[in-house]
Amino acid sequence: MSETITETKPVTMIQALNMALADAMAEDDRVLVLGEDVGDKQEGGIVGVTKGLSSQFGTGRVKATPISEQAILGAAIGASLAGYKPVAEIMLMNFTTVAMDMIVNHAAKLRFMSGGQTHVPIVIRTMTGAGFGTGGQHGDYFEAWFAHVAGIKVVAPSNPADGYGLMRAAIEDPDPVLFIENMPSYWTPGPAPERGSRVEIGKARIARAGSDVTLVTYSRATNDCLAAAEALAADGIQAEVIDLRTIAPWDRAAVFASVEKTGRAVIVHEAVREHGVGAEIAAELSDAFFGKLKAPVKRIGAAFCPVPFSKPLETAFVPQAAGIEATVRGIL
Amino acid sequence: MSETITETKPVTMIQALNMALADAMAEDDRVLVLGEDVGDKQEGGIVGVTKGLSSQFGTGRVKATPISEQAILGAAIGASLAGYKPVAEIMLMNFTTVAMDMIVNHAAKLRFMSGGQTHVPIVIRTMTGAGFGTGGQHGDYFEAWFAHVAGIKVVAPSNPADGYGLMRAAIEDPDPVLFIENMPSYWTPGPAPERGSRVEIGKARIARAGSDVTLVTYSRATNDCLAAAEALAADGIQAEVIDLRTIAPWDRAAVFASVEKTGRAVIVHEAVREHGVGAEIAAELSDAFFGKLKAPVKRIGAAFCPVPFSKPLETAFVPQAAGIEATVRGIL
Amino acid sequence: MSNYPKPDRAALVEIYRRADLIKQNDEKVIREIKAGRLVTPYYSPRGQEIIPSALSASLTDEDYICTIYRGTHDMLAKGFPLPELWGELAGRVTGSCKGKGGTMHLTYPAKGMMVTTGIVGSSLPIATGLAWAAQLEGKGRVSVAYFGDGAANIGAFHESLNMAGLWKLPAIFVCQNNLYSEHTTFADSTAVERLSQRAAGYGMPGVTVDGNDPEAMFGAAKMAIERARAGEGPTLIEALTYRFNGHVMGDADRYMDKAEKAEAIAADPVPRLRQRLLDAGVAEDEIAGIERANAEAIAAAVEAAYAADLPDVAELKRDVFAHEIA
Amino acid sequence: MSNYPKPDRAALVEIYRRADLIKQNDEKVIREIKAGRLVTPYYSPRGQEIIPSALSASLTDEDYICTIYRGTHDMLAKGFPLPELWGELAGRVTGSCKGKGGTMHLTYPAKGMMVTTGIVGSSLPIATGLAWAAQLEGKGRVSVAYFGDGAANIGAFHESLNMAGLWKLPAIFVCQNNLYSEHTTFADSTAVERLSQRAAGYGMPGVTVDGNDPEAMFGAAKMAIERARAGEGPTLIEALTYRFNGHVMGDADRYMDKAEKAEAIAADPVPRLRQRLLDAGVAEDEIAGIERANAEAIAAAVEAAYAADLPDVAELKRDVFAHEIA
Ligand SMILES: Cc1ncc(C[n+]2csc(CCOP(=O)(O)OP(=O)(O)O)c2C)c(N)n1
Ligand SMILES: Cc1ncc(C[n+]2csc(CCOP(=O)(O)OP(=O)(O)O)c2C)c(N)n1
Ligand SMILES: [Mg+2]
Ligand SMILES: [Mg+2]
Repeated sequence: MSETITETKPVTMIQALNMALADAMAEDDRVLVLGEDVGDKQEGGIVGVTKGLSSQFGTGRVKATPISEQAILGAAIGASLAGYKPVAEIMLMNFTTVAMDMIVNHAAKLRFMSGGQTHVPIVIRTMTGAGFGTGGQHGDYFEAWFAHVAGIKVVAPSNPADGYGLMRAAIEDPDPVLFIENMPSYWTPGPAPERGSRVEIGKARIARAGSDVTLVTYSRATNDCLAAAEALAADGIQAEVIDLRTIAPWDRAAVFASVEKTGRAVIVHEAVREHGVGAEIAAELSDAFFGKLKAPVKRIGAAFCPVPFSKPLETAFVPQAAGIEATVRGIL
Repeated sequence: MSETITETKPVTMIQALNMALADAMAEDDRVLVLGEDVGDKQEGGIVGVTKGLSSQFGTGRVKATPISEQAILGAAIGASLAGYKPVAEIMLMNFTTVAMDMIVNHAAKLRFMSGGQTHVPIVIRTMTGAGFGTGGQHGDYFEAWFAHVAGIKVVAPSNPADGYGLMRAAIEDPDPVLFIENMPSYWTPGPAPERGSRVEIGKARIARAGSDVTLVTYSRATNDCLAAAEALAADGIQAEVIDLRTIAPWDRAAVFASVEKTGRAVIVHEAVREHGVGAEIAAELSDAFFGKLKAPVKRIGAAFCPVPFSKPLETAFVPQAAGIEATVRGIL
Repeated sequence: MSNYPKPDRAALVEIYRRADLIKQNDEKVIREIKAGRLVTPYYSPRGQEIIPSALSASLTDEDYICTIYRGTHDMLAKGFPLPELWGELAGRVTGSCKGKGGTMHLTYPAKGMMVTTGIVGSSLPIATGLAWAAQLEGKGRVSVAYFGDGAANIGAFHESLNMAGLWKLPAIFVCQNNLYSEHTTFADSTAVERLSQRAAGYGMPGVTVDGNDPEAMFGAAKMAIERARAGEGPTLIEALTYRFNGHVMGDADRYMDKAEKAEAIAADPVPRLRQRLLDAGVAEDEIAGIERANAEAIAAAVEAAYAADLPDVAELKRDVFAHEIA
Repeated sequence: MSNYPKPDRAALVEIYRRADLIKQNDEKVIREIKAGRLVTPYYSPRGQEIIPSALSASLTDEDYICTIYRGTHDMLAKGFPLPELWGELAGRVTGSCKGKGGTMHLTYPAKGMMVTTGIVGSSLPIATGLAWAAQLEGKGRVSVAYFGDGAANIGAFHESLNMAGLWKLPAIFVCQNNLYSEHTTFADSTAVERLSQRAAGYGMPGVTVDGNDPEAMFGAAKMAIERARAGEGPTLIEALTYRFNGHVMGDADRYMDKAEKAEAIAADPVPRLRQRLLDAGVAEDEIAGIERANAEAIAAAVEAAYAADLPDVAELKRDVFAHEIA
């Protein structure tokens, strides 16, 4: 239950998101939560981000659903058209594939297609990430798909405090927001968020300042970039790590300012590299800084294959700090 | 009916695809066709790509389906696992959104996840493209989504002859192929294909040779690039137009060879520019030709919004020859 | 169905007023397209006028509907203003969606018309969500999803009906079974004889009704709507009807059975209702007056639409997000 | 159900052999995971052994099945070889999928095990496609889709059953209703009391059967399989059962009703069947022999798996496409 968390102690992403949902529901009774298992009184489902919410706010506002992702998002979209602010959970990002119509053809487009008469202020929470041996259908990062669709915002916090602040901002946002949570780092503690704080959507965070190279990243890969930056610092190489936090629309100003300073950029994400978000950023940087870069913009992503099961393969599939470090050294 | 077409006369894309399907079905009785309306004896559905097939090959092999895109693709996947070669139609690309699970989590991945024990040699035909006033849910180009998924190939012919040859190759391909057809140019006649010819998947075509700039494109936008190239040629500017034909895996060798020569590249597609296929190609070119390009790589795509209905908006939404021309002049 | 509520004379006249408006409007759209003055894909609802006209008699502006590309009848029956309708069809700034949505995406939330969709089946999940909102709000609103027979075989139908049945939502699922989905017959796409049979699988009542019969349709709809308002849950209505035209304007419709079609057109429900009114003693003059008013309102809307401005290309950057794109 | 075909003594013994193999295998997996020797998410089928054991008695290696993450019982019942199973669970090159698929994607086409999926509902459309292929081929093969009660509410279920019913495909849709989908009860997710009621909406027979009763399950399955082989079309079987463990290993299962669970475990179908065999005069020795053979086969497979190599990272480039990625 959110009440038992003291804000000064470190919290996990699970706790931070749980607090954010509880605080938002307490403040605004138009906020609703729906999804599979979210009504579970004991645990709030397998991971427990929604733990305690159904007891605190009732099973009317915290609605356990059948395994019906289209209906879950339809319910969220419909309720939002009527003035509610639903937070719908699509348990894993791979399951967005059974409900893409609702996200892409409706949530993202109704404002435009209605000429601004309606809009869909929903949050779609979803988790993903390789590392738990769940194989090819449970760990994909598909954020590039959604960034390619006009009308929906995409955020992906890397730490509990940002998770809290982004969730509060996403719920208040007048547009649909896809909220991507990394599962393997759910239990990693981090500094507690300030209760009531917001992280502005569209604003990146300089996770580490540096002058030699800019690492642009988001979600769990931020940690790997920070680890690589530490290792590089031992050799006097100062990497600036930018945690985008919002993937769409991304904070062009922050990234540009950093690359203006460093002249080098590496984009790192856990999604497959080919046609990932890194491509867009690399293309933009290479164009905007044409003739001014000290090195080509590099991109690091997962291997071009489904998430493999066997541990050594799964480990090799995901970008690691060592690979990031090596790439940076390669362009210095 | 395909028999009535003489091969020397120009044919439309509809006729070329119809011939390809008929020829493939005649040659290999494992080839099946399924989709909404494909059984229609008179017309073969609204557009008529499948016209005559159910009369010629029977309604067993040419199977009209309910409006059930998941089951359509499930049927195709299942039949392919059992040794058939189904060509499934998902009428419009926007309707892939109700069946993404079948495409992304299954068709693309079963070979890998089964360690090569099974594979899914299906073709998924789908059409799209703005220009008919069909509004926000009928004209999107989502090829970048599929290019981002390992295990599925993506092709998009720009002319009837390529349509024929790519379809024949796609049906024979051992991997799943997404086959993208442009609806507004369906009726534009072009040189007839050679019956029985194949266009190799993964190989681009130099649609026009030139030395000053490389235009990389595919599908209908090829025509716009050729028109822009004509206009530029009047001023002595020689644009090389590369029609990728296959979007994934794209023909890196052909594109690199051209840019090596021209030193300048513009990528043009009808998909929304942001996070489109152009981003991947621009990122790759900017990296590979770092310090060697004469100008930044430019990308042209549709406006960042849903496909609008009203004619002036719809026209402005799609990339046009004039805009391509202007972009090229801007980097000379 | 003998226990169904029956429309009184005034209600029947009102149903006719709407049905005639839809019929005349349809004829006008087709004329304008044929004359080249209007350029839009068009999915004629001719033949299906009675269904929403009879159903809307029991709805208020507070109630929600979600409908489909073939939905001008559903819209007009619920009171979509003609100028905003024609402005939209013509892609003008005066359209309800400023010309950005178009024929397949007519929207008018001021009268509860929340979504018109071009994706088969997708009206149902969103209408289910609106019904959920209505239930939470507790003011007795209902939410109607219109869809075709073809849509009854897509996944979204199933998920929506199960959720609505489970949560006892105030939803009415209205399948307009016109026997065709594009070029495919009902029998070629559906494994069950009557779609209403599926309702039992979702714990809700299901009824098949002659959608072209205003009394039957009024009764079935009113029962379902009252049930929903009373918190008793959703209903599935299969309204039997027929599509007088091909799927989309320009469609050769050779796949439609000629005799079946001729028979349906001979039983055109709109003149049939007109005759019923006459038989019931409604004066020819009153009816003619209604028809004249409809014709005038349509003509005025068409002229106003053509006189209005086309949108500026700057609109591409507006309404994508709440804040205009830079 | 009295007209159902009944298993003879040999068939019952064979059902027990499979059920015991599944039960012992499950216990071994759990022991190995707890001991830290095996690292994998694991969805225990304990309690559901009888369903596939009784059903597979009427299948041949030529018949297809598609199952789900919670599918080791379905696999083992159909003859998935233990060394390839354990190789896969342990992520070794000796796994049927070379360690690339894992626990949730066990595949063994050599014995008709075509797809194991982690996406709820997705076993149905693919099994429908396999049934279509079987129909085209005309050799009497059948295709079985296994899925859970939770999956019966997702769109893919609906589309598949309609298509199979419409085309009269040789498919058997087997819902293993264990009363839970993850942490949610059947009643909280389903608007109908018996899932078999939905079959009528797809023009196919539907039957609810005690999946833990080997005779009932054998009979219902055999009827459906024979129907399918004879070209008479698909059947929906709702097999009632219970999940003895939480959804996934490690799950606290506090959401499960304690009394209900205790009762189910007390009625454990595997020892119940053992007792039935004894009562029917099967010698204790024979049974013990079966059990010993199962145990030995499992133990050997586990040891072989651990002794095998882990895959090389070059595997990331293989099996993505037919041709290795450069
Ligand atoms: C998901 C999806 N698949 C296919 C289509 C193409 N399509 C448009 S209308 C239509 C037929 C729909 O038939 P029905 O539901 O009976 O409605 P009707 O047109 O008869 O009113 C089809 C297949 C679509 N719009 N959406
Ligand atoms: C489309 C989809 N949604 C959600 C999930 C997450 N999930 C995995 S198993 C499960 C419960 C499935 O319950 P049921 O179908 O009854 O099968 P059981 O686990 O009881 O065998 C859920 C919700 C998923 N895998 N796929
Ligand atoms: Mg219809
Ligand atoms: Mg279950």
